[in-house]
Amino acid sequence: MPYTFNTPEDQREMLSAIGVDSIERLFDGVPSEMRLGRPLDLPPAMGELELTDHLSRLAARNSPAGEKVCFLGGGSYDHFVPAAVDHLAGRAEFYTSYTPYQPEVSQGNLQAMFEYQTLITQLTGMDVSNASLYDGGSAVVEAALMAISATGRHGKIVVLGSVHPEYRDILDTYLLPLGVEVVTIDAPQGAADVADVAKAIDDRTACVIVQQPNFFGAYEAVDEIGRAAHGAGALFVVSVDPISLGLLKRPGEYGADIVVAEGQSLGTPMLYGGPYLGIMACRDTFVRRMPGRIAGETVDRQGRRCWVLTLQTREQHIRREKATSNICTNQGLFALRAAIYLSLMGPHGLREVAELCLRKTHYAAERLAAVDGLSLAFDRPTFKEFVVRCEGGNVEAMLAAATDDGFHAGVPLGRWYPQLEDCFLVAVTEKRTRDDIDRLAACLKSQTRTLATAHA
Amino acid sequence: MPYTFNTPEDQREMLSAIGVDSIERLFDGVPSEMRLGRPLDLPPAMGELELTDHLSRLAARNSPAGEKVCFLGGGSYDHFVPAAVDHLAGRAEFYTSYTPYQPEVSQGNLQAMFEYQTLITQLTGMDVSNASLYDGGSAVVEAALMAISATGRHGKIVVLGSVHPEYRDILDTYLLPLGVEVVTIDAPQGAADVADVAKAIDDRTACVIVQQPNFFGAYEAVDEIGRAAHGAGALFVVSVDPISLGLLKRPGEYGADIVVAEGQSLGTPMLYGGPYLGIMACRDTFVRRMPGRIAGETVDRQGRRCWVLTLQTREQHIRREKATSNICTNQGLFALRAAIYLSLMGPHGLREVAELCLRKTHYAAERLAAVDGLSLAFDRPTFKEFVVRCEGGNVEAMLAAATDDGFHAGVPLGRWYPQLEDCFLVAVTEKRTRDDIDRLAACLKSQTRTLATAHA
Amino acid sequence: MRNEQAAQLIFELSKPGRRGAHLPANDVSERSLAELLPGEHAADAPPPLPELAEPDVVRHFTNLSTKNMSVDTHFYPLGSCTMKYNAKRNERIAALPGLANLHPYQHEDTLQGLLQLLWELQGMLCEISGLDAVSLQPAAGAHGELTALMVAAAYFRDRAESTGEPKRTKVLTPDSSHGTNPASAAVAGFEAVTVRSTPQGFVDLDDLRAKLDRQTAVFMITNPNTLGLFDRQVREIADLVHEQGGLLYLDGANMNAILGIARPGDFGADMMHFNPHKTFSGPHGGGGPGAGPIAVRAALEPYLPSPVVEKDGDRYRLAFNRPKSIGRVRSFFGNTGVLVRAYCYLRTHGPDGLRRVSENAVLNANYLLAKVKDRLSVPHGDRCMHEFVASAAKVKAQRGVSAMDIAKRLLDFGFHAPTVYFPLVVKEAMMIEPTETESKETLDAFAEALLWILDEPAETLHAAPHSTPISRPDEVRAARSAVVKWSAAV
Amino acid sequence: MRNEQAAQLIFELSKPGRRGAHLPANDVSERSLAELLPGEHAADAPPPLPELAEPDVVRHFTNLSTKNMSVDTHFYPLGSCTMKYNAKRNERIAALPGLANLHPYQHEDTLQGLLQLLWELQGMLCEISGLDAVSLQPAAGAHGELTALMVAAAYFRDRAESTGEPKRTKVLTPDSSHGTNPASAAVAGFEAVTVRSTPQGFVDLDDLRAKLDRQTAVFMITNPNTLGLFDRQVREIADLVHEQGGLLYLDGANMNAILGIARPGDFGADMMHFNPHKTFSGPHGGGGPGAGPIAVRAALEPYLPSPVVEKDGDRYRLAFNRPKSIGRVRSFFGNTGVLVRAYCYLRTHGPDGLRRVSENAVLNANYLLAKVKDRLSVPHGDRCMHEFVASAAKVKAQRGVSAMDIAKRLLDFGFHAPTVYFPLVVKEAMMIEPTETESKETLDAFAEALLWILDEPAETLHAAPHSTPISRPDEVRAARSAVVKWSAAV
Ligand SMILES: Cc1ncc(COP(=O)(O)O)c(C=O)c1O
Ligand SMILES: Cc1ncc(COP(=O)(O)O)c(C=O)c1O
Repeated sequence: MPYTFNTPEDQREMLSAIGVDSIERLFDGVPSEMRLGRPLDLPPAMGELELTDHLSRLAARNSPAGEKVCFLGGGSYDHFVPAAVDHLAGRAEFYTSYTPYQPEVSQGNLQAMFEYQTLITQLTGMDVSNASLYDGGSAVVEAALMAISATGRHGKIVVLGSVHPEYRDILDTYLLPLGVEVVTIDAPQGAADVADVAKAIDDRTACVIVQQPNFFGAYEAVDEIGRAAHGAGALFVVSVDPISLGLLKRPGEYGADIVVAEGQSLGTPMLYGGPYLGIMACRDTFVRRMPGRIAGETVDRQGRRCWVLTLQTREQHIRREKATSNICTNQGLFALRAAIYLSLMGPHGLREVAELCLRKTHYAAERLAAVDGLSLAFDRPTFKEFVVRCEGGNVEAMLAAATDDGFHAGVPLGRWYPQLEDCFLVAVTEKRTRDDIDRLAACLKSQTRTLATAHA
Repeated sequence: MPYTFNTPEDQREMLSAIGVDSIERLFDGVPSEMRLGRPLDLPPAMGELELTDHLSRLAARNSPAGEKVCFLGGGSYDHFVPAAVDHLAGRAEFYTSYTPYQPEVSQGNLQAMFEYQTLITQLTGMDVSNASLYDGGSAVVEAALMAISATGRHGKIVVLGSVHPEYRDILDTYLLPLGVEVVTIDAPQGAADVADVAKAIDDRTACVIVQQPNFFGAYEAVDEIGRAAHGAGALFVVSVDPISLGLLKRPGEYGADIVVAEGQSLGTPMLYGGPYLGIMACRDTFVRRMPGRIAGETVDRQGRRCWVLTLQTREQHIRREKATSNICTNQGLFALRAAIYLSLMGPHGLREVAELCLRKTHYAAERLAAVDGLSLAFDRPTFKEFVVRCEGGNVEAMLAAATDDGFHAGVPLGRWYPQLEDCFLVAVTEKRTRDDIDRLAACLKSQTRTLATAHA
Repeated sequence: MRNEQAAQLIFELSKPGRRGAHLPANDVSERSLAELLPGEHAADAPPPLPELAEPDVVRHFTNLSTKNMSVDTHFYPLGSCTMKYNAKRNERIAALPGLANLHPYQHEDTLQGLLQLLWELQGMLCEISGLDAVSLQPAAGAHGELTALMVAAAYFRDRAESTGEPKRTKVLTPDSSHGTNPASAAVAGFEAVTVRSTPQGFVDLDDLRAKLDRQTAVFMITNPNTLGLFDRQVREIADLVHEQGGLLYLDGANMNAILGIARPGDFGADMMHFNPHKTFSGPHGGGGPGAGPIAVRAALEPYLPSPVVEKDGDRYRLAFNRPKSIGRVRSFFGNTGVLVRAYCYLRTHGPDGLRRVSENAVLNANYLLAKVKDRLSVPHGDRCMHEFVASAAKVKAQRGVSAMDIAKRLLDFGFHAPTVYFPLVVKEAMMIEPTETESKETLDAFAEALLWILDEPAETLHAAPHSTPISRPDEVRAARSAVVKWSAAV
Repeated sequence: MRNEQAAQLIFELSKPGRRGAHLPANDVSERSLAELLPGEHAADAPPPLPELAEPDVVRHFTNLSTKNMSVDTHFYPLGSCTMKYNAKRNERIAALPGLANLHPYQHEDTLQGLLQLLWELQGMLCEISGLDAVSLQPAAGAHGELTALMVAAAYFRDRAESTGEPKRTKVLTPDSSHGTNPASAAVAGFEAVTVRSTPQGFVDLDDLRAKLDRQTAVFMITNPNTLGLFDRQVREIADLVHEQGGLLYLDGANMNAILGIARPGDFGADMMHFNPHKTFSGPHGGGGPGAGPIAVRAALEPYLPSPVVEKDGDRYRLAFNRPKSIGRVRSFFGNTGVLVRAYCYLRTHGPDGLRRVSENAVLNANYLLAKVKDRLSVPHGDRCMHEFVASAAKVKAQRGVSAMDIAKRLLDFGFHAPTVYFPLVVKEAMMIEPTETESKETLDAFAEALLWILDEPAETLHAAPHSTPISRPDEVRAARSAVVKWSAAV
């Protein structure tokens, strides 16, 4: 039922003020031949009780993390979200306001944006951050577009095969129709070979895109790759896992020109993939090329410090057909969540989260590798994910069986990497306990046995 | 871990400002022989993640309504709570403030109290309401105490046996030690006989306490009982189900002097019994005898309308040893919830809730009465509850089996009414669907069969 | 930026025909209401509640909320109320369906997780109090006082049956005690007798001795007391009370000062209540809910209200069959929701954390005391426990500036006022309790504001507050006219 | 009453050693980090984030929030943004663990409830649009535009393969269009060509004819357009575009005017996006999230991004194997959380309710228009759809009072300002969209304030706002100095 106010009496009064005799007449501007002459064919209205009931039933037919122990990763993670994040981001004044077009009544949002931007620069070691993009994937393509326009090189970009395969799909979708070549450097051993990367970079190359840690959880030789990119005048774009920066070198320290990230890990639930948070930070040089909004500091007429949307001449509503980005509504609420999350965590909290992920991931890798029939696909240290090979086994069947046993055990890799058809990706966050991991190992052990027997 | 701020450096600075050299010294006032010379023997501290995990596990070992279909009543009901109630009552400014001692910075709470008071008078038809008491049960005893002091009759009160048995327990607990006789009028047919009530009232009687609808869901002859009470100079105290007032006559219309109620139905989840809301309203005459806080209207120095705590000379902090009530912290948050709930419902919404309860209750009574081996204990119309007799059956066993089948099917009555040992109380709110009821009937049917077979 | 239109009374926002809720269609038989509902009980019309659409209700209450100060927005040093931070985690946890949607009469088998929690909470409160048994039933601190006095009465009645000793009719409370203490005594049917304090703020032992006798059931002490002082005589007091066969009750409102440091049971108390909404960070909700669990010595355990939670092997159960129990003081189990948060608080802090809570609460109070004491007299010494009581009596005498004026002016600086004019034993009292969840920066800012205010012209203070949604209301008019509900203008 | 101390920057509130979070102890092996983490990748120190305790963070952000206007607190007639009420029920539902804690790669078998919801949503959007197929993937309206243009490009590429027609390089947009339209065209690799509007605010058909050719891929129309007018020529426009083999795109930002009344597919559009955060009441979150589902004709369906949700008997599944698909435009499924709320909105309203939404949105806009039009010129007529654009040009000329001045002054009266200076085709534009979730009383109060303001002295307006947390900021300085992050003072 609509939440409208107009009672029949109101309607009468309003119509008479307008000077028409029915609501129908207000639609005179819509020619009758264009009208839908029937009610929409949609299910009937529901009150709140029914709606809640209906959706609860639908929800009950899903198995969320928590109901199953979640070891899924690949860009979306079951990290812990402190209750204060939900509470504060749920404040109506944040939640039901919009883009701060009127800074005098939007200082809450603007200051939060400014704080978010600062936090992201602290986290990444970069000079500047925007106020958000859609998600980690579209942030990668925005970075590529930025690099193309900054370098004036419209010919090609180089991307490592160990970058999230969906992010690479997005690059293809956006760039191929524009005639930009997207050169992918395979990472058959779980990380790219620096020599392969260096070879692919030439003076047509706008940028080199690396993910650190990469899609398999492993580390790329970012120093050398960055040097190779810069040597050829290309920009060095790095996609990071923000949680990893509790422990890993910050991209600003190894020469990244543009840093992008999926910010979901910073205080947002998994939400079946979105809404999430596209993070983008860059060197000062590129600030006026950055897509999306930016809050800047200034003073009001009394000289009081305050914040406004700034550098707007970059934006689509100003540049129109000359724009290099079209983003308008972005992910303000999730930038806010990330700001709250990082404020709560602080340097030490974030480091502890990262350390727990690292330790548990190593423990899990050992435990799973010890299961007969399973092995680690790559002999490399990883951060919070690793790839398991299921010898001769049917990955789909094994994972389905694990689901029945109460585990979202891993992401099968065959759909993106045919050569890894017998592999799956396991992610371990700070929420997983030793017991969770031991039980997963036991479950997979019994699965490999059953499957082995079935095959025998 | 404590959420304290003082870093070691802060502590040093603060201690030096105080002029002592250790925190220990600040406790010099506590003689060492009174000190606990060891750490408390309590489980170790937990961070938020662990705590959440621990409590989630405890919660998972309970079966809430929703997981089981809830037909339990007896003073606490599975009514629908609109999401807006949680959202608004959760506003930090309501949630983390306290009693409005400083009206200039508490107008939010004070106005909400004033609105609540008004809503309660509208709901009950009484002249005035206080701002809350602990719960429906203690409200009954506060009404009795009020009646005793108002009438100056310290001898006895009369209470119907169909008043919630726990409320009657509370009356005993408070009044018997004071030497007040608590005369209970049985209601063997599901409601009291007016003649029995009238007979019990005399000029020592401070009040007659009736519940409408009563504990069995049935109606008492409130008009006659009220007249009988007044005839003997006793006050007429009525405990109501606020939801029922969407359909039933308001106690103000049939002569109640004091109305009390359990306000949980008005927007508060069941919470295993509390915190709830004690509602109390009365005739103007008694306003200065009412326990608890009251917000009153006034103006500020600029003549602007505003609200303050008023009539405080009634209160314990003023009257001290002359007080007739000791209530201090009360249930402000739940009065707020009730105010929001009633504002959302309005007259028509509340009527619809009441009507759905009534209709579904009648339907359920019919369906259950049609099950072999079950019958209705009383031949009376009821509002949202009714009593089922389980012929020759073991009520506890049947209800336990129903629990296994997914139903909180009813409240066994034997613990309070030995003569109803083979009976249980079933409540049906607007949340129950026809399907829920049909499935309950089917479940009980199969139970009575099994039990019959077992007995055979 | 406040929206005054939305902040009108909901009754003024009402318009016939608006709806904030739509209920499901009736899915059972369509019999006429007259068939289902006896005519003599049926109302002619639904109650005359206001009619609003949901967005109206939301905007109204959202705007109303912004007219409050609160812990989440402001420093709130309201003495005796322990306005500490309420962790959001506890709210999320308490809202879990497995804790929130439990019916009080569902079968114990379907409540094992909750009963375990409550059982463990009983044990933790025993350990913290140094006492032997706990009832979680009382709904607030005052209710706990009353319950404990009823327990005491039952205990004495029972004892009198065997010993034949005369009825104990009196409860003694210090003049510095909270108003609920004598009030609880009165409601429980005792004569409440006031015991004087010494000029130093402690129980006057001579006066106590004079009033203490074999008719005395209970002496109620608050320790640390409402002046924020630990009364070292408490053991001696306990001995005196016990000598007369009486019981010592401890008002536990000030437990925030001594968690893990001293236990009431160890310093002589026989009974006490906790205020979990204070000490254990239950949100205050604009005036409740609270809870008032009481702890008692073993000898009093049989008299506690029923039910209590017991453990039976692996199973937790509610014990009802307790023949000496006073019965019930409220319906159902108690303010479970508040107890769940208390449990969360205790598990969050652990033994070491609880001690640090008290250490820092006391540190913060002493620091603030040290910062203001040269300008604002603190009659009871320059050391305190978790709170202290300053007096504006001198300022009042010199410049006509009262505690109320100072309190009101503090609001302009973005601070909630301290408790004023309590305890009654201090003139122009300002009772300041910072709690441990405030930072040194906040304390510094508060002290600075307070000292600044003391230098402001008296007129500025008389006219304060200046920047709040309203200025000082006319309380006399409110009490005289007693307009306690809205009425449609005629 | 705002607490300015707590509202300092979090960096200024930081103090070394404070903690807002405590993680569990490591429960696996205690090997040295050096063993687990290659030295060349390890940071020397954690990132230099601020250090705060949880109560500090809570007080900070709570106070910050009170510096915003929002739909829940204020009337927010921001044209083109459809700032309607966001029902709280949808928030509670979307937070259900069974909807919120789903991983994008969990197995379809564990997602049947959600996939059903998404499949039904696809169908409902088809029905509302009058089109044949839907992609839920785009993350916002602008993203939907871009995606649709990529779909169009793929469609034309594909067709060119068989027909050999030359490449279509142009996308036409009216000068009144939202900036995202030409920007999307540019990002998709098209040349964006602007088509003039007539003085009446409609597409200038002559200009359109002149610019439309066989190189034109798409004409992007907003209808009702940004002036709040329904362009009756839309069928004719569609025909013209189709004659040239082009496609007509509908910017669906203004769907709130025509739900259940007219369908884009029926009046000639081939593709469109929805803004569920506008039309279907997704909360705007201070600048997102949104979603931008697109609907297209059957011929375009093969090119939609993958995956889409399909139904297979009783089972719902994600279809990835769609060889002609343009691929992905974002990671994972899309902004599912926003889509869940859109589904809730549609199920809440039903066919009749949706129509009533548009009826009342249009009624409210026309009522407001009628109330102000005699004083504030509304250049495009005295009837509108869900919004209208007033012009302060005359006031500006006469008294030097700009749309900006009026907008700022409205803030003082507790109203958010309309959208100003858009669309570009109206001088001193004030674009006012009340939405249907506002009451007549609110509209009356707003109109009254607006008219009052027009009579105020110009200086009052130039200096406005007067009562907001800050006065007008120096935007030039912001852009020039470009201080876009906090740095420690040196
Ligand atoms: C010292 C003291 N005792 C008792 C109480 C009463 O506690 P409650 O308000 O929880 O009933 C209070 C509360 O204000 C108090 O400060
Ligand atoms: C007319 C119009 N088109 C397109 C858009 C872009 O939509 P979004 O902000 O969701 O990307 C907007 C939003 O402001 C709009 O008003």
